[in-house]
Amino acid sequence: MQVTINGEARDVDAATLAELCDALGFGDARVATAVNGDFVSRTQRAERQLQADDRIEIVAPRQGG
Amino acid sequence: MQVTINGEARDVDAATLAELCDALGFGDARVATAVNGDFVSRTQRAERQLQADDRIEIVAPRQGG
Amino acid sequence: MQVTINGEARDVDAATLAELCDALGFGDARVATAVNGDFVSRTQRAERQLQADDRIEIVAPRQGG
Amino acid sequence: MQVTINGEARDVDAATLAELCDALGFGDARVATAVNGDFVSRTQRAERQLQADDRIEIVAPRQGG
Amino acid sequence: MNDGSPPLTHDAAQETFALYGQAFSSRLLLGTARYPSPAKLADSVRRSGCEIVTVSLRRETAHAGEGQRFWELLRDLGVAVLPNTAGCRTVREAVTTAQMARELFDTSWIKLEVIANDDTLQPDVFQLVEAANQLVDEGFDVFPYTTDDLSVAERLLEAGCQVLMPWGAPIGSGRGLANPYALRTMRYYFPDVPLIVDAGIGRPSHALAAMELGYDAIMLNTAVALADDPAEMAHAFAATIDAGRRAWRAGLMEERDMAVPSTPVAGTPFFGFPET
Amino acid sequence: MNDGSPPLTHDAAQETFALYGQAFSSRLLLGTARYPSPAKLADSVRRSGCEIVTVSLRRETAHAGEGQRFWELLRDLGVAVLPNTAGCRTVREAVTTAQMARELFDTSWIKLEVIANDDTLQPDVFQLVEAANQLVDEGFDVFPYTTDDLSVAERLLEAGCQVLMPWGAPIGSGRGLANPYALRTMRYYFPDVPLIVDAGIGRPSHALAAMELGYDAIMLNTAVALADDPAEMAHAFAATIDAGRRAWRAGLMEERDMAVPSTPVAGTPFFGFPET
Amino acid sequence: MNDGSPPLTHDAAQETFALYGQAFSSRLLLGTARYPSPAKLADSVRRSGCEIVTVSLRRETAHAGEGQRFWELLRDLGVAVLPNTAGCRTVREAVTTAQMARELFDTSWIKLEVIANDDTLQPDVFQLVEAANQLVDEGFDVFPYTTDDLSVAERLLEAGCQVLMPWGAPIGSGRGLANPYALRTMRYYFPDVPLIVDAGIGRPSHALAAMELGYDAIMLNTAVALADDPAEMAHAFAATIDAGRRAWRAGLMEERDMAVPSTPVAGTPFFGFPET
Amino acid sequence: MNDGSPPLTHDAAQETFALYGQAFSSRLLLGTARYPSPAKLADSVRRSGCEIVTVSLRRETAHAGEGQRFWELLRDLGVAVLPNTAGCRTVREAVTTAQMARELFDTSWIKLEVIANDDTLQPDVFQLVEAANQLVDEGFDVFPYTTDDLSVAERLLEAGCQVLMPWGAPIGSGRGLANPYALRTMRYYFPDVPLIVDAGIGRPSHALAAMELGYDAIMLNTAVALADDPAEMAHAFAATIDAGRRAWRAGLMEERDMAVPSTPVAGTPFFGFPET
Repeated sequence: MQVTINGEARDVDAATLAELCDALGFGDARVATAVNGDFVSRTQRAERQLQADDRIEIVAPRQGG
Repeated sequence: MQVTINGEARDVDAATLAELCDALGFGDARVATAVNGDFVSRTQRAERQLQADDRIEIVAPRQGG
Repeated sequence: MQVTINGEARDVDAATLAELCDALGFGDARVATAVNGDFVSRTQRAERQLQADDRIEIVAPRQGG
Repeated sequence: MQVTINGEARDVDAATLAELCDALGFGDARVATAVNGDFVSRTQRAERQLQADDRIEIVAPRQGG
Repeated sequence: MNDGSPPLTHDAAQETFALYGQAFSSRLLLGTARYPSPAKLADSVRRSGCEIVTVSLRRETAHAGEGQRFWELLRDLGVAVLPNTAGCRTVREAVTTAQMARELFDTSWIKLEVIANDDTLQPDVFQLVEAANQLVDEGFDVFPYTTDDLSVAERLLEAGCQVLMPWGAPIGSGRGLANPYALRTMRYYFPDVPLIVDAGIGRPSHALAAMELGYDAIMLNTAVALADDPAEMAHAFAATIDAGRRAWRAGLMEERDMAVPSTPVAGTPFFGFPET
Repeated sequence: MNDGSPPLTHDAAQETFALYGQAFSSRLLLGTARYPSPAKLADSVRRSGCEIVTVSLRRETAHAGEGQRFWELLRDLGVAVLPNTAGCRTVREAVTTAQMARELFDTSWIKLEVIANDDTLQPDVFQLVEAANQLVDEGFDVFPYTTDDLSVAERLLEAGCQVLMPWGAPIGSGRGLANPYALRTMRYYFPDVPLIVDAGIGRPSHALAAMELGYDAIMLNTAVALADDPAEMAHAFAATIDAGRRAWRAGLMEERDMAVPSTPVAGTPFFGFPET
Repeated sequence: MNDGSPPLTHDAAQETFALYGQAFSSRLLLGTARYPSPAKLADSVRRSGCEIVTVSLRRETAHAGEGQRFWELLRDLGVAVLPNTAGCRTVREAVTTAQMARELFDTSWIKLEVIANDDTLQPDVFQLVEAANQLVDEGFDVFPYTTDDLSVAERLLEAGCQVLMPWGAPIGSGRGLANPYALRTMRYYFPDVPLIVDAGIGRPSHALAAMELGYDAIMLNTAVALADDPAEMAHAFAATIDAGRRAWRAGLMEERDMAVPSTPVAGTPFFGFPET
Repeated sequence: MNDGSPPLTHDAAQETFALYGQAFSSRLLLGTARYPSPAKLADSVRRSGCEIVTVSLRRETAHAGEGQRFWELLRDLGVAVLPNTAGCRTVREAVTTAQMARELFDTSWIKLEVIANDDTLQPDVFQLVEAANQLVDEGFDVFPYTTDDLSVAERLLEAGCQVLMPWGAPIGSGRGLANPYALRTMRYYFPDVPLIVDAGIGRPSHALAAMELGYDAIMLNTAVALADDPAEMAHAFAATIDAGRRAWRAGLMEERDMAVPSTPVAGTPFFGFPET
């Protein structure tokens, strides 16, 4: 299944956002997520089913002004 | 019947806006009118029935910046 | 003998600037002096003869900007 | 005899400033002159003897701000 | 000074600029309020060569005929009339006022003002955009009195406005351009939209500063109306604004940090000698 | 733009101002250097209606005849000529240059410049005063290029100068009035002395700012000479300066902190109702 | 300079100011971007005594751990964290970004930026107000990055914002206060709302100008981060801002047109004599 | 506010600057006139960490002892004393006053003021230079109160002055830097001469503007003495001036015309998608 992660097209096997995060090595990482422009909280990730063409954002703390 | 004309309470007999304008001496004058905040064009005045408590504006050209 | 001290006309008996300072109670005071626009140092005061119409300045420390 | 004309060293034969001006083709020209920093008027040029090392300025109208 | 002094004329070769399809030579828009007398107003309009004046509508007292007389004055002046919605505080007030103005002055032009507060008389930018949308839909040619805010300007243009009238400073304050940097940015951002500085102009140098930024025209009122000699001041503003346009087209020099001799250095007398 | 565009004229009723006993209508003094061509210079002088130009003298190359041609151009323009001592660094250089200029240009007028350094081209105020004293004694009408310093100005007037030419900013910098506060003070301090801002004027709004302070005239060069269209820019400056004088006389409004409606508040439609 | 130089401390008697119920002594909010190194950032925060820093969130590369390290740096600094929505262009982007930030940084604070264009990075005031409404409804404490527009400010306050962050000039431009008049008006208009100038501050005098107008605090980033010595510059800004607050409370003098002797005139030696 | 609030201290690593061979840490020179009371003056000196104060001499009334008491106050403060010649209008008055001051205050330092007029209290630059020459010859360390005129400055340096004190604006006017461009030029022109802005400073941002230009120190009086809380204001000025020096050394950023994001653009969430 092809999805877009942080702007890049990727083939993924994960059924849920939680699985995807685990697969990418973000299991315990300090990241936040959104799918198709909507926030998905940490606790919702396991319930959030992924579909082809989903646009997924995975973000972390960074410097800002 | 009491109405408000240009911010002043007045007792009037006119049934329509056209009659009111005539009664006030504005029959042919270069004025424009509104009732209860809505514009009433010159051609609509004869059809526009007045009711108690109507708020009527009668305005004319004036200097402006 | 009439002289001007700090802008005011005064009758004085002193023959020298030192005597004048003593007479005015400035003997030991922290003041500086000028006569007719010229500085007269503390050590010169005893030698400085006074003449009628001399203009004498006696100044002290004061606030300034 | 060597003189400096407008900042350039030159060998000249002229005995007077007038002769020099003539020799340089400035006889009737709209120019003004100075020698060694002093103004020499048009009428004085014939009397003004030149000496070696004289610094001569010959100037004309020009644009200015 | 007024007598015998000719009006400012615009030479044939001069460029014009267009507002809603009409071409104008004069880049001064003059308000008609606060003059000592109608005669002084008329004199000011004539002396300045102004081609567009702003007007308002106000409650009429029966029999007074003041409106009719002002109307006749305008007709005699032969200028384009731009009615305003001055004093309106809501979209609905502004829209109804615009509708009345269109009938009264027989023009689709409307200078749209929706005021946010009495202290600054600044536009309420939210209601301004909403009113602009409604009025354009009703066929008005909207001249919005706005700020130098680009996000507001973009929505006004999207609404269909074909001209923008950003303020220089609060109406009647005479402070000039409070934010020349923002006005300059606005000019760069909208190179093809007619931009008219409206409000806050107190002296000719304020108007000129805007023209030197490339603004298309200047709208003002108080600085002329309250001058000791309004017609003379109107003339002064008009001449300045015209000159500003010429200067902008003729190519303004860049400023420099250091001095540069205007008189050529080459050929300076005494050069190369010890100080004499 | 130049062709067919008429020169700026001065209407009959307009006031004049006097410099050393001669009356002038135009309040623009134009430098003659740095133009693309003599024709552009001539065109700029004509289009601006300028009545006084500044000139210099420079070393002449034999047979070149450049000076003669420039002299003829000046004669054809029919304007008053004000020679300068640009580039002089000492009293003696300035005095000798003035003497040569008097013979060359057949005028007792001299724009006295004694320069302190190359970075700012500012006057050396000590030598300026000394040279002014010498030149006035020799019968010159001295136009001193000075600063906004009042203690210098007083000595120049004591020396016999009947006009002062304070700088706006360094020559050729185009920065405008670097210290408007000092120039304003100078105007108040010497209400009856002709004051001409000289140097630093880069755009018409700079010149206008000085005229709005009540200055009598403006001297400039680079901003016109280096414009893309010098004659058009000369016209723009002249019109602006004339307008500035009119505005100053017509009574400039005071600026205010708060807004004041120009359109009258009385009679505003919908007033007194809840927001509709 | 950094070594051994003590951090700026705030004396006990000093007033604090409150943001969403939390009291702060330091009136400097510091951005965390563009520093030469994390160590320089940390040093700048410590040296300035700053109590609030802004942060962002960005796409994370797997395994990089950059976010985690930055998070630990913040924790060690012990300051309040204010996440921003920098780069967002729509209400929805801003709201989702805020939601992600709340989870990531464990704070209900959000510096709300909705950008109108890349040239000025100015707020899109329409989307800003809409996003503020949504975020307040969701329980956020919104710090809106806005303009000096009062009609926008009023809607932000109506939405429930308890602080306003008007810009001084475009982000990163370092131009200082582009419109001090409007900022002054804003302060008068909202005397009791915490007002923080955000963006455009290039040098300490810019920050000080805002503090002298009575602003409550200053947010800046680039001027410190890009200094040759960021920590020293951070210290300089913090000290200046603190001093500005003190000066504002201590009573600033009015400026005057004329000089007034500071040294008393009475008792001046030689007074009353002909000049000696 | 005064009680318990510690004085501004200067950390050990901080640079010093030298005036006539003496090193100082504080870059604030404070006038001693116009305070509500001697106690407020003393408090202001202490709170500011100021190391140099200016004083004057005035005619003494017999028995009053005012001079003695002021002298004791100065001694207790332990600061360097810089006597002035305020109010002097001629070379001779200034020289005699300097001689009296040297004896009274036991110092060769003299702040040389020769005033040209009462309206501006500006220096008479001609007499200033002459007096400076005489005083240097007599062994004084002259601190000349001058203008921003480079030709005057050069003569003062030639006379032997080792410091220059150009004015910011007329004494007591509180207008700040009337001509920042000229002051900037002066700094570039004399990179190694201690330059102290004297007079016209009304608020900390004025002092800071001078420090950001690279000036070495600031002399002021009225802005502190007439504040509601002089000691607090003195502290604010001192902290600002110190911060200004730090900022100047830490590298001030250049201003830019366009915005530049402080938060990095790379990695912005939602980038590359249609607007969501």
